[in-house]
Amino acid sequence: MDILHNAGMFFIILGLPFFLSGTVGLLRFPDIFTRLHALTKADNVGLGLIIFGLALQSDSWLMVARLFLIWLLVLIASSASCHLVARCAMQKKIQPWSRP
Amino acid sequence: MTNLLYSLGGVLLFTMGFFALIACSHPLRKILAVNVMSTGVFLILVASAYRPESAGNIDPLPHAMVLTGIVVSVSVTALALVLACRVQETSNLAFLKQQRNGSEESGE
Amino acid sequence: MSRIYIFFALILLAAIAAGMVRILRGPTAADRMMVAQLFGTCGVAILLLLAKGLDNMVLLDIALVFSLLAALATMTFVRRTWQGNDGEGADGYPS
Amino acid sequence: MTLIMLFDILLVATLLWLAWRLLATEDIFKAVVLFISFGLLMALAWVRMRAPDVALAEAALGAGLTGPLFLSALRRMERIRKEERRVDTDEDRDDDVKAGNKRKETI
Repeated sequence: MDILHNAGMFFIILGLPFFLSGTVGLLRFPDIFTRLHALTKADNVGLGLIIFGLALQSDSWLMVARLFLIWLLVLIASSASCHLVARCAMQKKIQPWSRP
Repeated sequence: MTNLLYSLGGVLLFTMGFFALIACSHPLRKILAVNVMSTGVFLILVASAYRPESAGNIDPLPHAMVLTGIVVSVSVTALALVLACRVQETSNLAFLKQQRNGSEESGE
Repeated sequence: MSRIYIFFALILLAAIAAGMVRILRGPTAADRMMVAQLFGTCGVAILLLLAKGLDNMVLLDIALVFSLLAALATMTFVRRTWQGNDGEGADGYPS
Repeated sequence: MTLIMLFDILLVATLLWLAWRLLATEDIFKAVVLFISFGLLMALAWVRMRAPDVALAEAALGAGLTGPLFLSALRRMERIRKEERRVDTDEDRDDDVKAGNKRKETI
């Protein structure tokens, strides 16, 4: 039990830098596609790590199922909206950033 | 203490919304301002019912009122948005008619 | 021991507060809308950590609703506001 | 105790800053996006006030329904304004006004 608790805490702490780097990427990256990339991928990996850590610490299987259901829903929703925004940006002929 | 903090936040939200309702002219901004005002009132109501974890259960009556208020404010917002669109459409036509009449008169 | 979860939630709230600068600065409309998506993901994480920290498992259901509805706002934006506005304004500004 | 207090203070400060920006910016679309973010943060505030039922309603209705409503209304108003501009620049203004009258009657 104690080992599981510590492992869960390790995964939660591992997940936090992904969220912070997602925010930093949103603020620092130069154009819409790179920002979308930073936001969607980094945040979902961070959320997955936090959910994995919390699932290791939870005491019932029902809780684990609910946690992973939340992660699945977030993955589907954010990938769908990311794809929509990126495709629409391509249709609007927004030029991707390239190194000057 | 938490109580007081959120009540103060609610009062400030209400004040800001009220000021913007008077000061701004765009109809959508007015609807946003009314929404912010209603959120401030809800915050004051719920904060008045708050008790810390150790003090036992919370009075559920303000929560029920706020729940009803949120639903009502959403429907009122929808009605106000439709009315704002209609007002702009109608005033747009009136503006065009007036402009046409004005240009004809000046043309003559 | 539950204080550390609230500390993590505080860090995530600070990340949200920092991300809001992009709403004010973002050049296109989609940049502003992406911040709402960031709010969705970070809000889910904050709710999960608070559910553990405050020991209130009802918050998991709110996290479920959060994850669904932040995406709904983004999709409505893309389909109704950004797309097909007669080709005027390639940057997506509702000018 | 102090940590959760810090959380509350940061949450209320962010809410107030968000409300100020959304009522003071020039661009109305920016205000709508700020309003969606405001609704999502408001749900967190309800959670902190120990009202999860209100938080559920706020997340579903306040952020999920009101935001798309505002976006749709914004687009409709933009379209009306664009028509006005097009009519404004057109030479044969009478036809468009007639079309506008006909549309008004059908509505």
